Amino acid sequence: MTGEAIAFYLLAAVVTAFALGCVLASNIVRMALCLLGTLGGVALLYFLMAANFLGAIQLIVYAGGTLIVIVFGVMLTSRAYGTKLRVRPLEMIGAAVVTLALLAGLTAILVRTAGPVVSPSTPDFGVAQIGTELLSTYLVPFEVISVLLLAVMIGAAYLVQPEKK
Amino acid sequence: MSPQEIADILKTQFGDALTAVVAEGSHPHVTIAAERWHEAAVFLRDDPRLQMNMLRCVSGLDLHPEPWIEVVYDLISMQPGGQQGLWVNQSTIAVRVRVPRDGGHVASVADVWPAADWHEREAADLFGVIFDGHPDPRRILLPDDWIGHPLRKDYVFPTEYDGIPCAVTAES
Amino acid sequence: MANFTVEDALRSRWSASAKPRAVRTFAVLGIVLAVAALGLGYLASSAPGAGYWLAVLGTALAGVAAMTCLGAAFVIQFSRLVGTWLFRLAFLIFVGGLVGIALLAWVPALLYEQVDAAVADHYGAGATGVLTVADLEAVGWALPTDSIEVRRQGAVGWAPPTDSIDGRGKAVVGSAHPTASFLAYALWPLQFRLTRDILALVGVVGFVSLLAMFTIWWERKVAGRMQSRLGPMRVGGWHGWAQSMADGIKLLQKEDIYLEGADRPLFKLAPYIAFMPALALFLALPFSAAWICRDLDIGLLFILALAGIGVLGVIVAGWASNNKWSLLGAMREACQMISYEIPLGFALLVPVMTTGTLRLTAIGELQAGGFHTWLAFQSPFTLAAAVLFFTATLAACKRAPFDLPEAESELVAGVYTEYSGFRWSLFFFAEYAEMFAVGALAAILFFGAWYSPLPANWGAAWLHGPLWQRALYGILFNGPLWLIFKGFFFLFVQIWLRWTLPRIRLDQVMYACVQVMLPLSMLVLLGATFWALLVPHGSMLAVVANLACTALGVGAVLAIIGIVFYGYSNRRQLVGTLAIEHWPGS
Amino acid sequence: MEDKVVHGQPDLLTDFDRQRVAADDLRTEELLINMGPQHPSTHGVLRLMLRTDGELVLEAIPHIGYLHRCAEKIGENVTPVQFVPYTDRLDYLAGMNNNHGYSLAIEKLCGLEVPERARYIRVLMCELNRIASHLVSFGCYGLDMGAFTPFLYAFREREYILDLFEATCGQRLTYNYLSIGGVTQDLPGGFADKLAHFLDYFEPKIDEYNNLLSYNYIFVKRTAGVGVVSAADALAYGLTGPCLRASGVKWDLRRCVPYEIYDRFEFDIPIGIAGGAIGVPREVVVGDSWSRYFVRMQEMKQSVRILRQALQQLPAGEFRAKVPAALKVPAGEVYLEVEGARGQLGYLIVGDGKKTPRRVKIRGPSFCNLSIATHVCRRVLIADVAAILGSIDVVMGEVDR
Repeated sequence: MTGEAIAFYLLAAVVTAFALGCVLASNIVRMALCLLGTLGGVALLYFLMAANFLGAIQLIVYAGGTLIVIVFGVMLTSRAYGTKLRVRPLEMIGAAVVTLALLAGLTAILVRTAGPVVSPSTPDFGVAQIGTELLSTYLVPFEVISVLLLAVMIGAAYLVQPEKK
Repeated sequence: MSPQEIADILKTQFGDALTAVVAEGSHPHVTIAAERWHEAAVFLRDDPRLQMNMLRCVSGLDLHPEPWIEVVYDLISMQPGGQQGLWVNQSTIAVRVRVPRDGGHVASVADVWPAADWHEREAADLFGVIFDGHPDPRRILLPDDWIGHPLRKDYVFPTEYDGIPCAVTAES
Repeated sequence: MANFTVEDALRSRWSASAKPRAVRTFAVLGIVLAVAALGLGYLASSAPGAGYWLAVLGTALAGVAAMTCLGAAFVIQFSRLVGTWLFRLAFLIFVGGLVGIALLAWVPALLYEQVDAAVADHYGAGATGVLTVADLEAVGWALPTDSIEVRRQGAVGWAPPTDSIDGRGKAVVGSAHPTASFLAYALWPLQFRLTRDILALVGVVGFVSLLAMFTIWWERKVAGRMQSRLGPMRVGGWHGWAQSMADGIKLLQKEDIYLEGADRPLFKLAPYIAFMPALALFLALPFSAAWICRDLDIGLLFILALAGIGVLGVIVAGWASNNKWSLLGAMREACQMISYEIPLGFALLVPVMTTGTLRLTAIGELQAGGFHTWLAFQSPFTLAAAVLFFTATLAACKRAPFDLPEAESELVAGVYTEYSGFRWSLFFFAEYAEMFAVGALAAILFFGAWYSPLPANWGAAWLHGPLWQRALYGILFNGPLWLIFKGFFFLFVQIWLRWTLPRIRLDQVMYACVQVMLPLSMLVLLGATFWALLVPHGSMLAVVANLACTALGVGAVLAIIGIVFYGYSNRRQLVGTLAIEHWPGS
Repeated sequence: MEDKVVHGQPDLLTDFDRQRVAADDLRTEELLINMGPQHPSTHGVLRLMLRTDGELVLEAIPHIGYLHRCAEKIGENVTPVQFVPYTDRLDYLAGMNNNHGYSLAIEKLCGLEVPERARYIRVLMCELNRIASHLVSFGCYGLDMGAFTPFLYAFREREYILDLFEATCGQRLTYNYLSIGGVTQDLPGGFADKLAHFLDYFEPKIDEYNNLLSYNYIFVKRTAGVGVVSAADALAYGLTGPCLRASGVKWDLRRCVPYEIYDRFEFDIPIGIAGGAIGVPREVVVGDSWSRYFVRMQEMKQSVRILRQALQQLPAGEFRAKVPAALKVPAGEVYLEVEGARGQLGYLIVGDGKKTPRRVKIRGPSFCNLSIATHVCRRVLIADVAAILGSIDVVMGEVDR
């Protein structure tokens, strides 16, 4: 077992533990913190796979950005904090069904795919290549996402503007 | 305007309600019956001749052993129009309202001069005068659970407060 | 008790009889234990089998105990003397640490080169392998006085080489020396990357700790001077240099308080969430081209990401404290951070776009050619980006005038209200580490990184010379000292602003960000884009802009020097004599 | 809408608020926060209950009395001479002014004549103490706004004034110097030179501090237009001193109802001026926090003027009138106000021929000035509460007495 494998399994265990904590915690701020653990762990996994850019972006966008917005929102909506969230049995069954289906699907894909899925990333595959790819091969999805983000921004601006009498 | 003139104006307006006038000395004042005090306060503030626009001070005054407590209102009329833009002291007068020591009621003038709000609370706190119609009749300086009104002359100092012993040797 | 003095108070701790009694007790105990140790030692020399080991163990234990007791007796008897000497010793260690940062940090680099050279020697250039101690012993040891080529220009750090070793000359093989075998044992671990990483981590942690301690003391001194007082003067003797250490010890001893009703796990965790990213971002922060823990190709993004996570610790701290002031502070922190990350990012994009890379070492090395090649002076837009970046980092570091999360006159102490002791100090370690980090980042991105204002190629000849020449090169032209100096300069500016400016109100902070800095940074980014597109390198306009911006920079530096000089030479007049000549004399 | 009477806050906030009320699902809960009695910017032991909506203060209710020391009750139980040291502890930043008011009231009641030199010494001390008090106010206001350094500068200058006081009467905070019938002892030798030296040094410093803090962009933005008190409100709430003058009412007892010898000096009464005038930033509104603060800065200059003149006119002679050892408070009453550092300090003294007065009522200017806090701290941000309180400049010793 190489050091990399050990690190992977350790990280995987940590990520899983945090994910479980996120689902099972009853306090909403702790959920958010567990989410931080999960997202950070995934970022570390990316770093482990030498996908530095992806790791850093994961940290910036999810751990540093989205999560703070979530925590901010939680703190703003005072009704939510302090209250305990409980899962009802019916919800639990539904969640279990969906989760099991997802697990089955993922396992099926894993079993069917033989051998390593990704070739080891070449050391010179860096930010520049990602940029080039985004603006050449994947230009259309890139622009579509830009339009979507623009729409979101306009929507946000519309929502916060004061009502006119 | 001299205190005597003010007293005259008040006399014509309120007649017998003006029970005493001291127009000379270092603290000229008039005494007004408690039941007409609020009316008089509005008059003092709004009458174009008087325009008592500032309530400087409200003091309680215990007349022990007489059975009275007086509430002293010090009023001043300040108007613009002096040299170099200075405001001028038009007139100064003190108004006294005499109430019984026990359960004396005075109409609150906090709606006439907002400054009276805290002053009246203080007088109520320290003298036990009840101000009717006060917007916020809580104690102001003393704790809410304090017993008695310390500035009364017959006030007995407590030996303890909330379990804290008070070693009082004053009141000789 | 008419003449009761502080001395008396100190002395009275040891009542007249307690001290000699303690000394006597410890001394007698120590002598008895020492005799016992001797006896046991004698036993050990003769006893066979298991008894031997018991006697040896007994000897060791009794010896240690005897030494402790005798030592205690000595310390108590000569407590004053010992205290003085301990202070002197601590001062020496302190100065040694500073000197070590400045100079001794070169030694590991030289050692690495030595080991790498030995590896190359043994296995041939370009090959890799593991040497045994015996191999190293055979290589011998000598200071590399010449002919070691560095991997990269200016590589004088303790970083592990990231690419293969090639083109390396041989180390001069010295004659076999009795110490060679010891050295070989010491050098042997250095050929593994793990060892070097651990050493680097120790270096980073040590640097951050020393940095925070030094900066806190420095800030107090600067604040004192700005306020016409002296600042810390007592602890340690010389200008209260040990104040931070004393504070640290005090903080460690303090009770770890948490409120009834606080979310205890989160409350305990929050300082670490705040501190760890601040520490971790030093992993990607280059102190020079080679003096870097991990030279990431996305170094800039990595630092930005970690700076963003640290905020979460502060927010969680405010939330978990179960204090409304803390909660308000946390909310302020959250909205301030989210808002200011955007202009910060835009300002960062300008140097990234100009250089075309996110690798901090690469950005730094582009600015080797002297003052006028620094990125900030390339065009008006880069200069504006530098100013925007610095302003945004003030907000990101919660420094005045953006110190709203802890606004002591409004929110008591903001998010830190309920913290005490060590956890509280962790927040400040994080804050000062981040302050230095953003200062260093500003230097790397805009102000010539680890290069001096002189063009680095002036000293190219010294790069391959003997040790002293290389050291001089590192001091004069290119080296971690320059980056540390620049980082501290920006840190000083932050301190300066803090003790000068009032605090901005929350709505004004948001206004300044959304209505002023955001459009401005977008404009700057746009301008920089068009500048890069339309103004070719070396064209008339580019040269003029470069020169004008450089002149501006030189002017600013000269102005600062001039103001400092004026203030220093007129300090009496500026303060006024009355502050000094009191009446009646006291 | 009654609440539309906004004090100092830009309309933005009220719009914001109204919209929030309209969108009920976005409405956040109100927060009840205790500001004080241990809070850095409540200047002592003032306690404010803040009802806030996030950072927006909907209501601020002061709770006072934490420093109540029964000063008035003590006044009824000790002789006037014995009570003078107690007055020091009312407004402990301007003890001389407190002594002055009480001494004047007692002298008026007892018909005592004060020697000329003593009167000048009194004016010297009162104006010096006014400067010292305003310096503290200036420094602490900077502190409230997050500027730490002016505080130290202010205390550096104040230190010298305290040195002068120490040389004069041996005390640095509670002086017991202006006593009934004059002052307790004559000025020490060399006082005039030292004071003149200080005035020469201090006067340009005021401009320096104006440049440092008063005209600082951030400071102006924080204080201008915040906590506006109209002249009518100021009069109705009984505001006096710099707070009243900042609202544009040119009223100063030293000029309008001259007491002591203030009619012999030439000085101006600074008042709040709307923004745009020379030396007043554009954002300033009459009666806002900046005006209150700036009136104090200008008053220091006027005090320096008075001090210069008083020093020039200072006559030789007795420093104290003959006061009978067993001074009896005659039957009668007096209400006398002096212009203290924070406003009009009034004493109502009722005597009935005994050694001790029947009633001593103290009208603390801070008490009245503070009572407007609830009225002003409405729909402002939490940071503005600090700005408003600091500009009102209360001393809790005087509020609670």
